[in-house]
Amino acid sequence: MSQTDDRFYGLLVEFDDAHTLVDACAEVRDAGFKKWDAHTPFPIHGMDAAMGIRGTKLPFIVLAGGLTGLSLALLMIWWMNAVDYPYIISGKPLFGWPAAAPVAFELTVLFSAFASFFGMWGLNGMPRLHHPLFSSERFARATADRFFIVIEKADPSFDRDQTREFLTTLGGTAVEEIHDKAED
Amino acid sequence: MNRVPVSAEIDNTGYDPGTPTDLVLGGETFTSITDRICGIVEQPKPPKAWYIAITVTGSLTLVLFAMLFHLITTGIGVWGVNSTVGWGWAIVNFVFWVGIGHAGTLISAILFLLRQKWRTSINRFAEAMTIFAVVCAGIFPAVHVGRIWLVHWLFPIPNYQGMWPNFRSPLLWDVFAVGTYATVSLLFWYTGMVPDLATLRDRAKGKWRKMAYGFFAIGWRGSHRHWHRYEKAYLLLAGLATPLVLSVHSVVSFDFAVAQIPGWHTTIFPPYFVAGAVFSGFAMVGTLLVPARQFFGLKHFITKHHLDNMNKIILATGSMVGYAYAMEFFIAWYGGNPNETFAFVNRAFGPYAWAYWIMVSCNVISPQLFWFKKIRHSLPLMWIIYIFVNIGMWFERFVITVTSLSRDFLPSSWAYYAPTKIDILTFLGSFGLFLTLTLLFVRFLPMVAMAEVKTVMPAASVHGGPAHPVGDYHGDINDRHNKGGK
Amino acid sequence: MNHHHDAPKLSDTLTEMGSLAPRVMRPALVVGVLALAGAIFLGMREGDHWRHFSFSWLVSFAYFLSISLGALIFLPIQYITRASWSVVVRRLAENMAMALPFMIVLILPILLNLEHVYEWAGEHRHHLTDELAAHKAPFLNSTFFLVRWVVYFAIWTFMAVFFWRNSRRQDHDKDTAITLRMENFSGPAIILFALTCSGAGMDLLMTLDPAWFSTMFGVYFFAGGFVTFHAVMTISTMGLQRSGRLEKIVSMEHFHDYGKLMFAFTFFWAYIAFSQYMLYWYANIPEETVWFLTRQSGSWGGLALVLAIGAFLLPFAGLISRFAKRNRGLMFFWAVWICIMQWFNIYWVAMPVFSPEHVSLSLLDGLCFLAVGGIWLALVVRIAASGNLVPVGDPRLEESLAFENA
Amino acid sequence: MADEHVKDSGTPETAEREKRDNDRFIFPRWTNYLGPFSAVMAVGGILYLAVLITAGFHPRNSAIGYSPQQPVPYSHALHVGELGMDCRYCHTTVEHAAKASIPTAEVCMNCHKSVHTESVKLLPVRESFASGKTIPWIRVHDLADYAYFDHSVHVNAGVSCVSCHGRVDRMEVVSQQEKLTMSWCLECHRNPDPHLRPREEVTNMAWMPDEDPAVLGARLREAHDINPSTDCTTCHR
Repeated sequence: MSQTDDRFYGLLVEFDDAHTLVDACAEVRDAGFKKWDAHTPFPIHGMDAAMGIRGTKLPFIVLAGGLTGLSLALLMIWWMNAVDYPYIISGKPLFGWPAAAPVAFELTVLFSAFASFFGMWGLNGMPRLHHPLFSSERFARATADRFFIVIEKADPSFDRDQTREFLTTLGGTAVEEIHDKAED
Repeated sequence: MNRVPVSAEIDNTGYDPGTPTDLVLGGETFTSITDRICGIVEQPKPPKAWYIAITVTGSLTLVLFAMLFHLITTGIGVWGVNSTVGWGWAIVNFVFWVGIGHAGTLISAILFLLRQKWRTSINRFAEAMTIFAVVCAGIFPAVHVGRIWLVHWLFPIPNYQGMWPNFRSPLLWDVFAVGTYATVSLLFWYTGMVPDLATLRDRAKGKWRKMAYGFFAIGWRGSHRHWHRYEKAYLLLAGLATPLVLSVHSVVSFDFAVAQIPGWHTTIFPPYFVAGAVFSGFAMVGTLLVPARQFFGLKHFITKHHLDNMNKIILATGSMVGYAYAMEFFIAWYGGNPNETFAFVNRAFGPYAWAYWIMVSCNVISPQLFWFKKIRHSLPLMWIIYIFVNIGMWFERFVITVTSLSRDFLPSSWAYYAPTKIDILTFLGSFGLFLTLTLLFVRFLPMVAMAEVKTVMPAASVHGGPAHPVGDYHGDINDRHNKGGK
Repeated sequence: MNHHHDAPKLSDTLTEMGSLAPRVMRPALVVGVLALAGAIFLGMREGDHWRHFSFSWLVSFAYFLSISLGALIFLPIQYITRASWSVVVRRLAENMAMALPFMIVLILPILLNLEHVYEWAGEHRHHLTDELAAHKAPFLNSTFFLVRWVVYFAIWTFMAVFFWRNSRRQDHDKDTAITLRMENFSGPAIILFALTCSGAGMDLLMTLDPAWFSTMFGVYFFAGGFVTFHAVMTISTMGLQRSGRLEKIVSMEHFHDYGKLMFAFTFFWAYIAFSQYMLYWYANIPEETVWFLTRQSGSWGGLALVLAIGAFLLPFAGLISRFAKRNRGLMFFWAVWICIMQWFNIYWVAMPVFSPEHVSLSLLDGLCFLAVGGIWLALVVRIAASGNLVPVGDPRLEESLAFENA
Repeated sequence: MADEHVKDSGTPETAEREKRDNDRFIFPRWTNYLGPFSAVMAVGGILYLAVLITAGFHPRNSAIGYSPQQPVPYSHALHVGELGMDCRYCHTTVEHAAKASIPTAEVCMNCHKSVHTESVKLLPVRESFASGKTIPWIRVHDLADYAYFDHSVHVNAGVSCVSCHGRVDRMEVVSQQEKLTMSWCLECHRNPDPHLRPREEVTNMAWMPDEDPAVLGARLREAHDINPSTDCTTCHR
């Protein structure tokens, strides 16, 4: 056991329905754990409250992305068509807002979408191809039809035996110790 | 694989107000859904029909490539375009395919924002179709420029001419609109697919499959802290895709409507094009989805209720298109501009009257049959109407593009446009590409959004969660107004 | 642990107008009638064949008509999409739509003075050549105009009464078949609405300048009205809650949806307005641009700028966040703001025909607003007072009460 | 579930393969660096490409300096710079036609009949003179086919050869000195003043005005009624 101890990640508890999971999450939250997570095949309504997850700053990242796109677009159109390469075509002003609006809009959306996409995966710490949880055979069903709670060893209130004891009271179907089997 | 047999058609179109309609039938569970959808992708060998189909569509794709090669090496003289009708099938096909591409985003984004839960069964398929349609659409304007090796001039990158693209040209707006649309649709599609790719990864047999799905699943493990941001991002992407989808076909309509050509220059074009795009897109989704659900046994997820809803949307958007046709005609007369009046009379009774009446009967009359429940619920009949709408919407773009150009202000330059064999084969070839991509998609990727379908099943609803959160949950401060009374 | 969200119950609050009705109706009616008297007095003094009066009246009439039309289309949309969130507030829209049959009285000042409001009905032509006038005469003549308005009002009356009466009947018998019947009628209702609403918008406002035309104008009129309607819903719901009605049962979740709809249709209105403007700006054909030229020169141009910023940019930015949509103060502010801006939108469309040189905001405009608005409000309140404020028999009411934005 | 099936098929190899198939595939830990790594590569790559394209496609880098080896090592520096020949001696049509003709071998032979008659370098010239076949000169200043350019109108308006071709009188081998892009043409068409000189000084490579060239140019433009057009059809006919 001892040589695998540094590979010990935490404790996993499995549930076979969403209701029990949500209840259990509320209990883990109230027990004061910090480094823990729930794993589910689909997002469950009400889990944010049950886990005590606060809002995300993603909307602000997206807003920043959108404003960047908008100002870049307007600057680009103005500089390219009115400053660096001014040319009168079909009597239009060198920079007319009605003609600039479509491209400015598209780039606003494009940059916002990039911000949203990369921002979300970035905040989620992804891509992350390796994770100790993937070492569990049982955990393979977290993306299909089973529900899990994981409490990490790194949590300050984690105690291998007591926490295990606590987890067995949550109404799960199995508790498992997670050991990272991956190569470095 | 112990696959649950798919029972005969279950009719869930009956409706009792106050009781939500079941969106997943046949007693499917989380497990059986996963098995069934993944099972399609996990079969070691696809059925024979798939091989036959991809042989046909693959050959058509080769025809497309051959035609494009011929076009690029010879010049656009191989097309039927002439000095009066400078925009022929290439533009028609472009608008047609871009239009098809609108259904996916509508289903994923707008129906998502409108909380239409039935979208979950069909959104993945429709989104995939969007991307493939946009790929097909992108080909035509690119080769239409004639000297395709200079196509980078469309983009604002430095070049040896020391000049920049003209941002006052709607054709350049197209580049940005279609480019943004393709990119955002791809991001949206991929984001939605990551959890399902993870499911495939966790079930995969064989190292290569495990690695491939594992790579594209980027380490998704269903963490709820991730779901939390994921759902926010999905909502934001939907919020962005909604005005985007409006803008794309609006910008395409600007290509025509900013011009002074009679029949093109009318202000209703933007919303009318968008409605037409959704109309044609839904018809194309239906054209492929009805056989696919039959063939792959998806009747429990894509139920009659789903098809019924789609048909209603087709009816609604078809009516909007009809409204626009009527409004154009009325204003053409009301405006009192003889050129404008002539353009519309010419459409209906001129040399292209045949195309016009195909358009009207397919687009305005055929969807009106969906007023009848019987037709909305009959698989063969709805499929026939989808085909009619596909045809009609192609002809709509043909009528708009060609009739207006072939007879504009100067009678001395009037001409009759007809496509060449190359035109026809290129268009057929684009269908080959579209269907080939679709076939590859159903073979290798989950065609129903499993994670999303699971959320609309009764077993997934944990009513409201803990009503009054405790702990460190930071509730919505504004809710106090409601809780605290006056 | 209890997972079930404690959905508010109807018994938590008042759901009838009760004593509030006279408290609102009387002042509204008094203000309306006094303003009407004042407007008539001022209109008479102008000595311009009631021209100024009619234009001012037209602006406010079109404005309140667009709100009631917004309410009218709101109903079939809710039924056809089987929406549940809106059930608890749907009766408010039903009442606003039900004002339509009575509004035929409010259009009389215009119909009676056609030849001084619409140049195609009079003798002096500013915009039309003789040739164009002759060309358009089959459509633009007083008789056909009157016939059209009779048809519009007949259809609106039929629709409003249908939805209102059936919904009321359901209060008592709780018959779900009624919901199905209304759902079945909703499809045709939307078609009828599309034709009559765009026809009415074009007749009322576009033909003021009979030479100008836009295929989009009907949509433009509808879009503006629909934004205002949602703002009015927000304001009236808040007003009712302030008086102790609809408390708790209309929750922040419903306001959030109002906010989303105001935001969405603010954007939609701007999209339509932009497209219409841009296409004419770009093609630069004199017969089309002249309409915008008047409206973007001098002080009308200033008002156009105010609209671009005030009716689009500010509410767009102000309502984009979830925070704003769930903040009552902000929601109230933006709802009122949108109502003001959309009135100016119609003013900007109609009034330049009367005063092409400059914005001629006058006391008469204000009095006509108060007159039409006061009478309209009294009407709506009178209608609302005759029954429950909530469709208590609706099969989806439970769902609506428990509604949460996911 | 499929993975709970117990297969009784015999051989150890099959059993082992099945076990391998059923085991989860675990990416090694280092793969977690793929994300940040590709992010850095993507950002770096985009910046690199941006710099590369901007610099590489810039006309200053892509067009200027083009100096192909000619079949005859004719030196402008010698003929024009040292011997003082006028441009128009060889490029005879420059004042009258769109093209500033390339001299035939006969023009060369006017002198080279008697000067350097045996030079190996001049062999192609003598061959051309004898056979009548043109010397295959390689064009240095090559505008796109869709751009119409007329030498005569420019020269007669007082635009010097130097303005477009640089100090040819100092070139051993002729090289392109200016960008010759559309925007470059437009620069002068929009504001020709600094590039105008008295007509008689057009072929004078070394000419310098006594005053501010813009002031002089403005006067000349006024005097000769020079109004360069910037309409598309001026060049794209």
